[in-house]
Amino acid sequence: MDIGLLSFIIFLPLIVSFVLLVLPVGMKTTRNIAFATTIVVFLLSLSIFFNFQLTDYMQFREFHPWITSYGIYYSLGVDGFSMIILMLITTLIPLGYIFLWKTKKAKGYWASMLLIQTGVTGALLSLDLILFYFFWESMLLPVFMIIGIYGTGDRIFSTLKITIYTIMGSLFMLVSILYLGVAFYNEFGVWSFQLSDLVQITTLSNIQRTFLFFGFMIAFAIKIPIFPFHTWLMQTYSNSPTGGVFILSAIMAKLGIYGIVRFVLPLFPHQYVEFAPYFVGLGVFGLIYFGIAALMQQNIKRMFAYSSASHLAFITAGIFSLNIYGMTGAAFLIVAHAMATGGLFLLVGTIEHDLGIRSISGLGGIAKKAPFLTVAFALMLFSIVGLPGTNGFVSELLIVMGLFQYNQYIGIISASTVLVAASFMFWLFQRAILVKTDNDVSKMKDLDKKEIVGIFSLAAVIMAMGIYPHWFLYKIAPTIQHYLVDILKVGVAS
Amino acid sequence: MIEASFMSYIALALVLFSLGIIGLISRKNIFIIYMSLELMLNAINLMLVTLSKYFGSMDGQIIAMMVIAIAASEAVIFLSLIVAMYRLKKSVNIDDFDTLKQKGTL
Amino acid sequence: MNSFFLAWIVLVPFISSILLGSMYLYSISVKKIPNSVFTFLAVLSPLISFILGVLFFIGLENGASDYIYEPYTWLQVNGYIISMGFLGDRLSIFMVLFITFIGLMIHIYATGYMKGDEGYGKFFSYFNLFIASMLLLVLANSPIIMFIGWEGVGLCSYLLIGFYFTEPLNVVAGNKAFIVNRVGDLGFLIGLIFLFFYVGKLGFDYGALEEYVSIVPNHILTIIGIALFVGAMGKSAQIPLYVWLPDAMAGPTPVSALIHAATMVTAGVYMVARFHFLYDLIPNVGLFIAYIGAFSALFAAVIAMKQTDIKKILAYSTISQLGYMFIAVGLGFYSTGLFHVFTHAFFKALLFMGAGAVIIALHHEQNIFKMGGLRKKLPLVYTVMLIATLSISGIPPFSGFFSKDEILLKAYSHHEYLIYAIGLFTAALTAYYMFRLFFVTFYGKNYKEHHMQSISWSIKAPLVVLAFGAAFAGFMGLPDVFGGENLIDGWLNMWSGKALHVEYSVEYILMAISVIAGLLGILVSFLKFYRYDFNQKIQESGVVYNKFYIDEIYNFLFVRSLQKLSVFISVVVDDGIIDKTVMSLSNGFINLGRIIGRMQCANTRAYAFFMLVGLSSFSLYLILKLG
Amino acid sequence: MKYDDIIYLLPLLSVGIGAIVLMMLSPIKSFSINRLSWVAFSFLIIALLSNTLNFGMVYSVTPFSGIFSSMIVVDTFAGYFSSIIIAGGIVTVWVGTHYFEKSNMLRGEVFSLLLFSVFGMILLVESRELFTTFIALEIASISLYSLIGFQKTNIRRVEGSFRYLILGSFAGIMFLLGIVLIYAGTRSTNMIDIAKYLTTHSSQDMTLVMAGGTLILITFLFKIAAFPFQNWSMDVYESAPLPITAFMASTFKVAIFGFILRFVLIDFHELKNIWSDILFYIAILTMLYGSFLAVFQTSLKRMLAASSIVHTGYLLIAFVSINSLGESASTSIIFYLIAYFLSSMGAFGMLSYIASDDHLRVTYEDFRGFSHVRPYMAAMMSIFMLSLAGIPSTIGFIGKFYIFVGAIESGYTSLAVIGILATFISVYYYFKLIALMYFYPSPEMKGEIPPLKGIPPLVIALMAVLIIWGGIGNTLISYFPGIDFLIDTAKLAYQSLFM
Repeated sequence: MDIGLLSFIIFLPLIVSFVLLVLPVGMKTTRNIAFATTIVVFLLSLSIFFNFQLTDYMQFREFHPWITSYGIYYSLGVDGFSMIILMLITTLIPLGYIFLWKTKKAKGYWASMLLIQTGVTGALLSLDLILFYFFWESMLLPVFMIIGIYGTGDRIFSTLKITIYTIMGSLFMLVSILYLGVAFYNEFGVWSFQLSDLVQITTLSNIQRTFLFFGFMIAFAIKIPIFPFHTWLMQTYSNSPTGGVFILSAIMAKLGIYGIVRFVLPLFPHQYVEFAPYFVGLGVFGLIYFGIAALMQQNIKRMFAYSSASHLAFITAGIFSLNIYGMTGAAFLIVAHAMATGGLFLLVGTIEHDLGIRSISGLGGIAKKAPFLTVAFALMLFSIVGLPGTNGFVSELLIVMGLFQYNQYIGIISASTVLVAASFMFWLFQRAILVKTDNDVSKMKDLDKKEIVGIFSLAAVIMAMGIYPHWFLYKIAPTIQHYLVDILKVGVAS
Repeated sequence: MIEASFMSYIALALVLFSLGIIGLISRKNIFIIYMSLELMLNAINLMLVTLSKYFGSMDGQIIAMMVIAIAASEAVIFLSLIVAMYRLKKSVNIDDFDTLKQKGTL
Repeated sequence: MNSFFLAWIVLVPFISSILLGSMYLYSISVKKIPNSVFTFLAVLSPLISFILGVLFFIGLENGASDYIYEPYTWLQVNGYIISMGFLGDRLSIFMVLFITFIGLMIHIYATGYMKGDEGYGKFFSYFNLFIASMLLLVLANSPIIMFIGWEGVGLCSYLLIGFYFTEPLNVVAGNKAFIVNRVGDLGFLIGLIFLFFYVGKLGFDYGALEEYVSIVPNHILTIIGIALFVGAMGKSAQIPLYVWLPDAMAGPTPVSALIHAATMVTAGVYMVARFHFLYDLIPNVGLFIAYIGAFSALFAAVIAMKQTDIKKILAYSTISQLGYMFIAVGLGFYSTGLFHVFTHAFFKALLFMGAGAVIIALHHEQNIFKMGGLRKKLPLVYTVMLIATLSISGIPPFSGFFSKDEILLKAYSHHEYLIYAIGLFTAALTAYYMFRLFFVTFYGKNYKEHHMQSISWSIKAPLVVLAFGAAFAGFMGLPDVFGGENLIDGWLNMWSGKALHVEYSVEYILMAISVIAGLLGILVSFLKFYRYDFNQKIQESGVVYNKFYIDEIYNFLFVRSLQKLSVFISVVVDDGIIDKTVMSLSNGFINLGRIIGRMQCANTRAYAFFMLVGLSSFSLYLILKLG
Repeated sequence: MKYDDIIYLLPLLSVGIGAIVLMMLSPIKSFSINRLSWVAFSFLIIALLSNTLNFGMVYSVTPFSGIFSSMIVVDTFAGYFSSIIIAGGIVTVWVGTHYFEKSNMLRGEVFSLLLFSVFGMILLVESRELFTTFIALEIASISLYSLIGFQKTNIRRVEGSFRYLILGSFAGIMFLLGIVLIYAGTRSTNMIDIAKYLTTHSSQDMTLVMAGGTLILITFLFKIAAFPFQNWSMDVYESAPLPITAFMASTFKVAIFGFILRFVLIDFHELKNIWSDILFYIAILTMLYGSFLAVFQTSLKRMLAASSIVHTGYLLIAFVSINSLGESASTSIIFYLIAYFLSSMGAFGMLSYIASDDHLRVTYEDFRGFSHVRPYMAAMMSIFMLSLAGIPSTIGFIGKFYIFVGAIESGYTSLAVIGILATFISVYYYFKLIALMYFYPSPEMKGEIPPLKGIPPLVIALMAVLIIWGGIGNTLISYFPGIDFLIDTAKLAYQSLFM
């Protein structure tokens, strides 16, 4: 069986991590090898980025039989949308390693990180629904382990909670997938769970499709999370170790969005359009709701949890805005927010590592001790609040335009995004980092060279994406055009 | 004539069987429970014999023989267990044996 | 002149700011870099921009058409292209000139003012960044790009207000400035998006907008106009979004001079002027703007009368002067407004720098009632302050007179008598409170002696330069009554459309009235404060002194209520309702299990009975099935 | 005298002979438990190997039809099931040896009884004549009764055994009554003849036959612990010695399903539809009851017992959908049986190995911080738990996948949804164990990790590997037998029924 580029990207971390787990190597070796692996994966993904043709087709396809009796195939592919997320993942994870470098964790930690990478990339690249479900579930276990073993506070409760919560959602998705497969079998007489096949089903009635649609949506809504399903987020974020929360916020939540676009949109275009208003409403509501909730949080991670929830709600609104502005903006905000929030969580991680877990009121005066950290923090924060010149601004502008196109009033309300994040982020910056208090922050150390290089290169990318967004966006344009015109049949901008 | 007697045999067997069931459920004494099980078995034997007589073939009666054999082998286990249980609890009341009761949070 | 250099007007300060910033981080973390290096870079970059500006100016003078430079496509979505474009027309070059010039002056001033401050490099990094953003704002060829600069200057003001970030008050003031500006930007953004969806698709640079703006339905135009102006309210500190500016004085004085007096706060005026083609179509909105301006002018002046902090007084006077500018642009006399922007930049910068000099000399004392009798001690500062004060009070022949008087004249001639009256009254008040400041600072009796700190030349030189500007800049806009011809009007002539229809006689009378008003104000304050006795207790209370409690009201209305709501959401709704529901579902299931688990009663006969029940239910089912 | 018939009967014979030989050997003192276990193992392995002789082909012969009058049929189906049963026997022997050696409560006879039970189960899946089936059932059960209650001094064991005995024989009596009714209805107890009779006389009134069939079905439900007949299982599983519990939980279910599939597919396929409605509800109730029971257990043994009820429910889903799609449903049942066999055998076996290796661990709490003391065992245990919970990349997921697909395909979507709910609940009580094992510091002092010695760990590890392999299948190496292989062989087994 010939191994394609994508399989290599997916399974290299898995293999390495197993080897590391079996071999009697120490923590440091494990960490270094794991880091090298992620770098290799990053380079591979770069080659994908540069060899990516400017079309809306799936590229770098891989297709092998797996469980032939039920037509389950091992099939992978990349299109513009998943390509940028792939780039995101493979770029962010090495950065994460740089920042987790000095955490004195056992080798299991690093091995789990590799496993997570396999899980997320697999879920990202698989085009067979069973394969997708396969990765989607299995990427949960290392997270379960990481939070449970290395977490803090009420970690066991929260890790059980997130696991069970997420599995509940994905089980509903499983039923829907099976239902689709059976429907395909009844119509065409052969088994298949290929996305490209399942979209051809015509026999399902509207009611059935609606049920299936929500079967899928629950899974993704819990992962993202969309409004009523968000309560696991806060506990989990505040109890996770830095690596876990970094992965959860920067990557996994984004996969929920990705899942909607990749599977729900082509499978149920009619429902997608039909229920778009509700999700746009939920999104804009969530944007403001979570934003206000974040204002008075005492725990930084908890505040960031709410802030991510707010942004993700905004992204959700964007992908349901049914026009190219919103979709493009959502795609761009996925990247922008992942970078910024990931960076922020890593920086907060270093603060925690030096000073221990503290509430915001227990911090302060860090800026004097750690100027580089402060600058980096500020840059990430600018992107979060969507300051022009950062990618955050471009994406938020596009989404607001999309929502405006969708409905003028919604658009006007959603424009309040420029206020929401700024209102609490700058306050947090003031209280936690800048202002000198009588708390003892003498143990605070500034970033070391690796970290500076890492975080500032990230910041450079953020700025570049803000100053020259076109160069980053033109590759996904055909894909989104394809979604809107060929699948949803709503046209790029109604 | 034969029909009538046949039906009556069957009816007798069924009555015995039901008695067995009732005994199994209502009686507390281990021995009597064991006996009612035997009673059911024998009711079935009676049925078998009746049927083989009615069909005019032997296999019903052969089966009955085998059933008796099986009942005997079961009897062995029964009696040995009853003895063991009596040794342990000095009681033949079946309701006294509830050490395996589900405790709310064990 | 190659339009390619337009970008470099912006890029030079931008690059140097990044250089300065990294050098600063290097010097604090690795090894010290001498301040001279920072000084050199910092002063060089605005100088280069200024020279470039001058070159473009000459180019335009020689009748060259507008310079446009579009290096790349910033964003292309749905086939509509927004390109990163720079536009060098007469308006923007005019702005570039005075921004870079005044910027240069204040940079030089700051080198003296910030001497010995540990954040020296950081300060100039921010300063250059500000110049860059401001220049991007004025040079941008598309509203979106302009918005980048627009937010950029806001950011710089945030950074510079909170320059001494270890002090809570400064950072709070910075946050306040940023958030309030953000409120304005919200409006601005909405305006932009409306604009994009109604005309922008035909091209989103000013040329195209000007060409096609007429296709927009009128009510939409009104919305756009108001929304954009909300942005201007934020940036230029007009009612009701002015609250951030007085607090912004927490920053170092050069910051106040450059950002919160001369340049950034005038961005709103510039924006309205830039969108003249839009506002020309909606005179009602223009009138609204004018009234907002008028009331801001009056309101700020009233508040200023009672303030004691020298910089606060100047801040309120800035708000008041900005009000004048909005009167002008609102009524459609853009060049007049910009004329006032121009003169105001000189005398207000001068005032701030003079105040700064005083503050330095008195070891960072800002309360004017702790000063007094500085005339002997600081003769030069005294002189320049006198010039500037006269200029702002509108006394001929100083620059302020011409610009302000022209505004009043235009208002009168436009038959907006109420605005005219307010303006006139405000002029009197301005004269009053400015001279109050002046007299209390430099005259008065039995003030206590101060131990003076010497003022370096790098501070004095710019004062002198600007003093000349404050004195004579007005002659650039000499009204034709005096046989002069308005250079500013001439330079920006392409759209100062409305002709003046008042006879010279009326104009003379109006001038006389405004001069008299000014003199009146001066007289009053002279009587009250020329021989001010520093022993007497000045009352620091009252509605006016407390700025009509506006801050408290805002705080109660928005901040407190939001915080309460936030707690409510996160504690009551999330943890209390949603999460409780989720958890109670699972716990309920487990408890139900405990109850059902009772069936495992370990009673043989009961088990047998269950089996019997099953058996009978089966037989029942069978009977029903077979009928 | 046809010698190849002997080949076909070899599994049955070698197990039976082994049982007798062991009974002879067990009184001899010089034969330690370890030696006896080797003897038992050798007989079982002979049986297993002789099964694999004609593996992968579809065959169906009735050896010595003259002697046995074709009561016994040896076909791919029987071979398939008996292989699983024998494998279960082998695992039990290996895991048990360790256990019996440490806790000297059981003597050598256990192996003899164990082999007798295996013998009965093989006979159960091979017999094609109802009364033979009854005998086989009794052989299997009686040896189990005595295995459970072997330790006469322990009240719990004796009581559990006695309860099982009473209820079991009650069920057996129903079975017998069912046979009698069918005999009364069709004048025969041979499945082929019955089937023939039903097809020929389809016009006539079949009340007796149906009643008999229903009684047999009830016995089947009793043995697999379906809803109204499930109470015994908790007590018996808890009271039995751990290896015996493992044997019962995993193997007996397989045997019973082997029988009932043959019974329903050959014998009653004419009128099997009559039960579908009530089986539908029984499946639902079984799953729900099991979940309710399992979710609050604190003893791991009881939890596994309760969860085995839930798994019975899953199997019943497939059993319900067998009417509309015979082949795929029975295939999925077979596959799920393998999956469940591996998982539960592994879990129970691991428990008993732990119980014999270091101090006894029965409740959840005993496993607090277990991974720090015994990392490998903890890893294997987690694999078993994940497979039971049906998490992807384990065979448990594939098994559930087939069952739910089948349910949806045959129109029982509601069953699939409830099955999904049960799965979701099961995640809670399976993951709780993993969390306890990994996320807590161990109460015991952490010495160096003791090496795994002896064969039992290897056997358990082998099962863990098989579980993973069965979950991932042959994505990695395309020619290596993977999931498809299992499915195809299961299909062959199904086809062999109708020869």
